[in-house]
Amino acid sequence: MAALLRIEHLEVRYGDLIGVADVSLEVPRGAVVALLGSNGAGKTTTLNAIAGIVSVSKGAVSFDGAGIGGLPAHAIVRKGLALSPEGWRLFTQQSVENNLLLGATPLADRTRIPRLLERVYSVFPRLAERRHQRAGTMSGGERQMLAVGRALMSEPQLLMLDEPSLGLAPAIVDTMYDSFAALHREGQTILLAEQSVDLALEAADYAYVLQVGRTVLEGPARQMADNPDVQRIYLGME
Amino acid sequence: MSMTLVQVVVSGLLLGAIYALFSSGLTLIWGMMNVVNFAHGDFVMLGMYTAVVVWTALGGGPWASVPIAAIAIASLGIASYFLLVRHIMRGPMLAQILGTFGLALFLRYSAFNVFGANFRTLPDTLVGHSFVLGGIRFEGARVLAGAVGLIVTLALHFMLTRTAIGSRMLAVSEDATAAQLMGIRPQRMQALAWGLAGAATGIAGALIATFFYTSPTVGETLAIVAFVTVSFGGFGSVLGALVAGLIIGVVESVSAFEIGPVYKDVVVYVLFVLVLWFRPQGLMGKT
Amino acid sequence: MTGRRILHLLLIAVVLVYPLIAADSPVYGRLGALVLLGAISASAWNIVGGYAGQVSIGHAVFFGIGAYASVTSFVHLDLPPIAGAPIGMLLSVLVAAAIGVPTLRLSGHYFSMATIAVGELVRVLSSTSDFLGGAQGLGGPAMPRTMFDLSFVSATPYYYIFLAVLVALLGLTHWIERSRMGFYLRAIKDSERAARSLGVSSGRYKLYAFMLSAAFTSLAGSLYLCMFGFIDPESGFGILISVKMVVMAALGGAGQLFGPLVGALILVPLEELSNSYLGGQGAGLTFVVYGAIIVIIARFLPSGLLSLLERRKVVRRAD
Amino acid sequence: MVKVSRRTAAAGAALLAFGLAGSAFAQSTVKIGAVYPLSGNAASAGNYEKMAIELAAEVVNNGNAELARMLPFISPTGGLPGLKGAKVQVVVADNQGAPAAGANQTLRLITQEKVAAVIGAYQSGITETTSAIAEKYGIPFVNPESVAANLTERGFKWFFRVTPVAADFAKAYSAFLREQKAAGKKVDSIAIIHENTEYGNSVAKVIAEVFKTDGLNVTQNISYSANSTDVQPQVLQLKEKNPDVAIFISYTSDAILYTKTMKEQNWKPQILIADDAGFNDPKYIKEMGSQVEGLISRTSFAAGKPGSVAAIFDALYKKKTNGDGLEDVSGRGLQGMLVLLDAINRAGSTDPAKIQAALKATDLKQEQMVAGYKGVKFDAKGQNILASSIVTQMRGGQYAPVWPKANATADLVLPYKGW
Repeated sequence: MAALLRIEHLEVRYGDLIGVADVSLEVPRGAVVALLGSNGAGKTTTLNAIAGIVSVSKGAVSFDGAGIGGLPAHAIVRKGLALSPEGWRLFTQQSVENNLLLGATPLADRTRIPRLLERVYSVFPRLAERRHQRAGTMSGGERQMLAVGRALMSEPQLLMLDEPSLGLAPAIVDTMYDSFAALHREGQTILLAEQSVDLALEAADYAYVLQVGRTVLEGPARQMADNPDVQRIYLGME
Repeated sequence: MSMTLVQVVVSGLLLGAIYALFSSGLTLIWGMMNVVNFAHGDFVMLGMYTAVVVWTALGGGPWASVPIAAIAIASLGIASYFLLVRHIMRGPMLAQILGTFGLALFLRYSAFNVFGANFRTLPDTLVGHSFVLGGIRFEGARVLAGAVGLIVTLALHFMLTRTAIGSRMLAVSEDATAAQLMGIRPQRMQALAWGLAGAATGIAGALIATFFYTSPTVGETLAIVAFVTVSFGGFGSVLGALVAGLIIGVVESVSAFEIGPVYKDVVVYVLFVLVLWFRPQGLMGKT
Repeated sequence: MTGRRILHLLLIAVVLVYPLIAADSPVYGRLGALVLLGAISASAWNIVGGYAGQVSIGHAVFFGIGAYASVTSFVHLDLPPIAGAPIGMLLSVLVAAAIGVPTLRLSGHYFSMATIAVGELVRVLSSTSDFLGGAQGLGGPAMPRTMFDLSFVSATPYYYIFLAVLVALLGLTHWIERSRMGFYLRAIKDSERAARSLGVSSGRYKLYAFMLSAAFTSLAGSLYLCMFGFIDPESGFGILISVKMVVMAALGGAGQLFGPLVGALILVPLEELSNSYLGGQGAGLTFVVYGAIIVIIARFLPSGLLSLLERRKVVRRAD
Repeated sequence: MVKVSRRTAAAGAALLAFGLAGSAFAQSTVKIGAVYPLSGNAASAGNYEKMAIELAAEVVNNGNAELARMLPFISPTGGLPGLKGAKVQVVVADNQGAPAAGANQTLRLITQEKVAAVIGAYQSGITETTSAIAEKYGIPFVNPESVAANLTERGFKWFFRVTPVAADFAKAYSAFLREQKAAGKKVDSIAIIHENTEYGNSVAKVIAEVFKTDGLNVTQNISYSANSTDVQPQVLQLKEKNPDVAIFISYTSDAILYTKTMKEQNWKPQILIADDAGFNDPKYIKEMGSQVEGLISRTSFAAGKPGSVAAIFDALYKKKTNGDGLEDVSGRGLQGMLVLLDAINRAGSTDPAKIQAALKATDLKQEQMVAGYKGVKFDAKGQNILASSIVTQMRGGQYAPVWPKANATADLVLPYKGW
């Protein structure tokens, strides 16, 4: 499989602070790749840098063979990368359906929108029930669904999900991951940042582990699940 | 209610629709970007002068002056956005006051320099005639301005709440970064907001010029009314500005008639502070 | 380091002897006094507007109260105008409490707009009050009767009186800056919600700042009255008076000790000189220039002129 | 702190240099300072006054044979005869409609421009602060137009007011209305509608007092803000009560609004009087004049017979302004300047004390007037005791003097016709 996304030695600085020191990874087309690491390891910064909402200070980001480092976020999403960001960042004053339609902004072919809406509603039937409700009035799980659904509306080649299980009830997390599996089966490429190792490794094909802003371990998800180093690094256990 | 009082209320409603008309541009950018444009009154003033010039020097009537003023002030709004507002938005709220107040003085006295200190009025034309309907007198120019006020504010409201472009503008106003993730260019939307606000303001100026006087300092008077109308109605709520405008218009008219014109502002300001006391976000503002 | 100390002393010396330097020109002598007067009112505004981040655009209320307290002390009680200053300050503190309780709950622009409304309300009411001379305004002593009337031909006495008040005000501000209250105000300015969650009674500290600010703004009004000898609703309570305080502080750097002084040092001479050299033509050029300069400063230094120094400091540290 | 102050010092030095460069002045001329509102809300009036005052200086400098026969301070060849043909230079300053700016500028004119006398300052409040500066420096201050009564009650020695005050206007209106009453016109109810700044308030108050003593019945007294956005409620109040006489005391903006709204609401009283100011603004007359046929106004300027001082100056002013004739404000401003020029000419010197003495001895006759005064003569307080007003009426787009009979060029036509 050819790499859809390739990152080499990514560094992100916030003034004097270093957000990410040295991250390299690859996401092959059609794969689900997990980005593991504890809180503060640099997962969110990495995704935000790929999506263009924080700027890259060093390193290369290429997508589908072309460099996208340094492009503004609105240009990157038009290339086919969509991010469901940390904290969802929904447009709380607008309806569920408006949020989804906003997600479809990058589409050149507007006639595809009804079909895409149907697809999202079939993946997340709850959203269909609430389509006219204001996004700000929904529960945490529903907001997460909406954030993912909104990202899907641009028909991305690469869907990036930032901590989709964070703060959600276990039952909802299960449904969420079921839908990711379904998307995977449809051939959707996914880059998944997740704190919960078990969940991520179950869903992913391949995984990277981040520690203090660096990729320190990588391997096929099945092998990583058995790797004692993962547990050690990840949980800070000796 | 005596017939005169009915007349007073009707006059107040018309006045209120006109207040809403020249406040809608202010509330749009206020809500979109959390920027208070202290030069708003001077945008109205320039709209009025555009109308005066088109009407008198170039011989156009309202049908020419209104669209031309809309385009002129829309361009001014977009230019102000790119040259000034875009940069001061990153600074503290005070930078907005500083920048737009400086812009206000600059525009006011540039107009002074070009047009002189004198008051100008438009000649009475078709729209200047009044008519009687059910015992109530209506003045053509005010009815036109009031009607357009209603249409423009409702159209802006409709555009923001019912169209894709409006939805994108609201998205930018709520979370510009998230909007970028949707492929929206925040600066374009913000420039568009300034353009639309400018167009509405230009239309307002051109229509007000048909029954009001035009002078370089006229914007000062109108700006305070607009500020009160907008915060009364709630930032960003075009519909709120409309409702607030109508309330203020009627309250002003009735209190000027019943208590005395000097106290009409007192009544309005007291009402305004009371509204903020009970509803700190204004009548229709979002919390 | 010693070079800096020498420079410090030199500058203090210049400030102290400025009236002697400008002795040949009453206009420049007066300009010095006007800068200090502007700096007093803008520094007073700075306490609530800069440090607490509550952008009041209605401070003319307190300026006007001070000026009217002074002039009415003369007109109705036959006292020297300055005798009205403490009355004005006390009254301003009370009015600040009355205005502050309802309006300080409002956030951001709503607070600003509410203060504009209150300012306009007071202006309209003052013009209907016979006690305050109505729309015609009131004049102070036409000719000085005693020294206490503070009515001088030369600007020098004004200069030193204003300087003393400004030094006291800046000293007080500096002390607040370093006190617990200063810490609370900064916390409130950064994030009111966070401040409240830390247990800071934000309403109370904002109100204290508002009242203190009002007292000194009122004193500035009293001093203005002594110098100019006349007040009417527009020059006491007009919105332009409020806006000028905001603009001066913002131009120099709001929330910084010397910000308002720097703002006054730029704006007051700019205003006077552009009026002197351009105003006579009657073509409005004064304000075209004045407005353009404000726009340019806001465009390139949105945090005020003092941010220029900060930036240089950062660069130096990086070296 | 260090850097702030270093900057400051540099700025200060630059300002000082700028200032000194600007203060150079010519020796052979008589400098007169004029402090007027050239920006702000009263800028329209201020700019008309500026042009009138500059016109007076130009006429003196260039000479005018016709005027020289009537006015001793004008020579046929130019220059002030009493000062060996010295030229007059007017240094105009903008008081920005603010008492503080007025005082600051007056100080500059006196100490930096070294003017021999100051003329100004339109609004009474600004006249109060500017004349106080002149008084402190011992420089003559001529006030052509401020009407607040207290200005001449301050015990000033350098202050001279040429204009009639509010009480004079009120007496003129009272006499006029009583004469109409005697002639059988209905003047049983009178409404006074005035803007609520210093001008409107003071004039309205005095009119109400004078009318009361004279037995005229004021039934309505409406005070409004000059920068109102709307005056319909007031017009409706008037329409409801329908007084026989309405007296407006208004600036230009509100005069325009009232005119438009009265037409809109189709209301007119039998006699409509407008106290000068806004209703006499040349732009008002030009654009609204046709809407107020028969409007009665007060003025201190009436062009009078051809060949008179007033008519000649009116023609010169029209030439200077491209068509705007002299009216009350510019007429009074011009008159004030002529009084000052006359005094300087008689003083034969630019010494302030000599000019002051000459002003005290001023004795100008009615035929030497631009304004419609009976002459100029100051009392001990500096008030012109010969100041008076003329009642005019709007006829075909311009005002014609109709009362008192002596000044009249047209007959009074009642009732008010309007549009």
